[in-house]
Amino acid sequence: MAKVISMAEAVDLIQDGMSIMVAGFWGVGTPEKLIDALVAKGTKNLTGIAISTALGEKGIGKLVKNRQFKKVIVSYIGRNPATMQQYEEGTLEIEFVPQGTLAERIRAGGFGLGGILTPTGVGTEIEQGKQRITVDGCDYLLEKPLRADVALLKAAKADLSGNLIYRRAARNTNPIMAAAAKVTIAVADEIVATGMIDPDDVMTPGIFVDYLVQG
Amino acid sequence: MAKVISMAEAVDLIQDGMSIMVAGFWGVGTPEKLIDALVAKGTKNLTGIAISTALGEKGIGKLVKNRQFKKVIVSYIGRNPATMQQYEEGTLEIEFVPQGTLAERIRAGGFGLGGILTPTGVGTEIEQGKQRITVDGCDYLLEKPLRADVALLKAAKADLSGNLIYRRAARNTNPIMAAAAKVTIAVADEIVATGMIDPDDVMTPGIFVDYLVQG
Amino acid sequence: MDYKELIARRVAQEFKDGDFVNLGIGIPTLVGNYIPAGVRVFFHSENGFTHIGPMPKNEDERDPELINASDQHVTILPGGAFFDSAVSFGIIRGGHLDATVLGALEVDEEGNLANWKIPGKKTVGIGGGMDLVAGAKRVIIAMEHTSKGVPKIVKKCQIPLTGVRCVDLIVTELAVIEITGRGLMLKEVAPGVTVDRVLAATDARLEIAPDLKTMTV
Amino acid sequence: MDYKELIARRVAQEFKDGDFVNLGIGIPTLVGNYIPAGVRVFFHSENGFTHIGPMPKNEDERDPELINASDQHVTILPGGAFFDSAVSFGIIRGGHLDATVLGALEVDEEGNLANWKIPGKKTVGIGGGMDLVAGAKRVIIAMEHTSKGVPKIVKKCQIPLTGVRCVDLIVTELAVIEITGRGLMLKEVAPGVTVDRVLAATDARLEIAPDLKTMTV
Repeated sequence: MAKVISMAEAVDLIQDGMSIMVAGFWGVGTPEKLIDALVAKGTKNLTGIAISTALGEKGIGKLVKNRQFKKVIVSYIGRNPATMQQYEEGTLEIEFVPQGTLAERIRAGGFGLGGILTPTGVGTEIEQGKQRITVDGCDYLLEKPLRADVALLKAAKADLSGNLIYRRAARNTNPIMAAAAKVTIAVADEIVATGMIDPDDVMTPGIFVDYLVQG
Repeated sequence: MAKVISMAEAVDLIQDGMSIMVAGFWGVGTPEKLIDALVAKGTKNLTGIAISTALGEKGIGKLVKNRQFKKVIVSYIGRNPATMQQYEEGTLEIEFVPQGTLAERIRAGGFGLGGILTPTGVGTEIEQGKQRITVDGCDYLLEKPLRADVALLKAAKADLSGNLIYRRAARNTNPIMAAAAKVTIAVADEIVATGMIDPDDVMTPGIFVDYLVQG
Repeated sequence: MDYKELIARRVAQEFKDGDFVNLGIGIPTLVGNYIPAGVRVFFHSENGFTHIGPMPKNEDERDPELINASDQHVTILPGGAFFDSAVSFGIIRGGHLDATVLGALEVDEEGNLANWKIPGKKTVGIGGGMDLVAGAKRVIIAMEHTSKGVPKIVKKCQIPLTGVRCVDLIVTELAVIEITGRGLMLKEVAPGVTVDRVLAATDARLEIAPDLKTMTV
Repeated sequence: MDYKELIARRVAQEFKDGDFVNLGIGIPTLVGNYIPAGVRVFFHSENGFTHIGPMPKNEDERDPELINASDQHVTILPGGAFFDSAVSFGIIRGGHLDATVLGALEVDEEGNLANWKIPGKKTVGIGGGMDLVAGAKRVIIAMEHTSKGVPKIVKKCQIPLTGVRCVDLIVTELAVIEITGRGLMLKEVAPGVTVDRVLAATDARLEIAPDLKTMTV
């Protein structure tokens, strides 16, 4: 059951010190207008969970550039120099997670798993501080679930029950983040009446979505 | 890349002693005609992985009734009395798995995870023989991945690249089993040319599908 | 009103507008018939969708690929969505259901639940029950208070458990009992039922709520 | 032919008809340009699809929501499918890719690979590399044989690893080297390159294949 709210109301749901998941890959699949509104509001000390810190002028990168994060949990920062700069200044903490592990940790958070065992990173620096578990002769790292206070999604289409449809490569982390936050906000290009999306076509069931914003 | 084959060729891919995953929930989402052909051929000593043993006259239940399994890994057998009868005779081994754990174990098998940690079954008989792992103060069972030699799927529509679309409640275990077998065979109501399914509408990507059967 | 309807009507009052709920078989299934007017409750089906709708009126309206988890032909209401088994149980395990309503063989003072193995009989399986009690925000037990006079609410479950410390509320034809951190609390008695009768039918310590009420359905 | 094209052309011979392949950035990306006629290879994009197609010819044909994992506007070929990040890496980790082609900073005799942290520099991250080397059926390294004369094929990697015992084949402008259970085996030398030159540019034990060939591209 989703409630339609304004961009301003959506931004007010995100408070200083909260953790936010931001969907998207190089900004594709990121609710760009909601990020802009969050930049304008200047909410601080956020923890961000995303594939990467994107670009300085796109996606979650704008929040990094505006120094709104105290920590980011990402797989890559290579195209947003502000990330490295703030890290070297000591004002930003970075947790690097292999991209596939990041996806599984988010999914585990949303789906009530206590963790997953992955072969990714066994024998590398990524193993530090993690439990290695052997199952049937193979070694795996125990990777813990990730959850957030708020998830920020971008859909092509939503119905008033919160069902979402994505387009092309904009799907990426949207469906897994939808389930992994206390509050899930989706910005949709188009919001239609309940019943206007065939239940077979839904990519994120409305049960995961709390708020819709037209944008 | 999927290859279109006949029902007879499909059945020949399943040999005595193999493990098979059979999609479906009470037969809905099960490739019924492929099951019929497998019953007719009488392939023996199979290990079956499915939600339940369904009904005696429907879905995987027909294979149980025809005594083609030496073992089944399922969450429920309550509506197919042949299952219990063969168990009591000592001719059929049953491994009971909670339904959500079964789904995750199949998914883990297909997606290269060494296992998942679930709260389901902690402190119950299901815990026997399993490792209990505490993560951040909560207890979970380590559940291992499941894989099979062959997965038998039922799609409403397939394209010649193996992309699949399911209808209504027939989706169930089809998408997760698609990835978890050495050989994946999908029986489709309709097979269309490559390019006739929009890539946004695909429910099981063709990369997971080896063979298509018109049925 | 028969006792099953009483139980179902009382359970149906437990939901808030917009709740997502999974109903088990037996008495729990009846709960769907008595949702109060003005409260929208959406039902989840383990086999892969939300917004279970009514059964089709006749054979012609049946969709062969649209059944619920009990193999009954149903419909889907506008706003529903289909998904695969891993997502369906991700919804369950991940705490996305506001409540599940299940039957029980035994419930004990710690909120332990036994409902999958009947003593002396071979089990027919687990289905989705263990996942539901591990994951739903609230676990509500809807059952007869006793099994032919033998109490089902006990000090300690004697038969194999479905879940540990998982039950939040028990609704029977005699009483509404809450499981608190300290044990069982009798919150309501059915119309015409005395506290003594509830106590006599219960083989566990029951604290009586200071604001004990009579069930209204 | 420049050395990058040589490497890319040689790697492109490694695929069978119908293979699904993920290409890393740099020289690996070029491999897609040289797939032999008659061999259909489908490319996987970490950000969530298979069947990466050519870049659009002009701005008008760009779909703002269709980029590859390197943020380049691309197209999707008929037969492709979009999926979410968990499925995308399920494909990678689950062994559904026939091969991945990646660059390297160091590869050693055990097939260990280092390519995510440059010594003395802060890392910019891992991306999907660790998953690719853990999951793809074959890991093919496409790189210059040395870094300005300093061997990249070494006895034991000295910089942080991306994966342990994961590399199957190394293709450079000088040689094709297979990682076997017993170490590195020189299978081919580039046209005009002597075995001695390969050995001089390599800081690891190289067994010479009995059927040593000259690379043909």
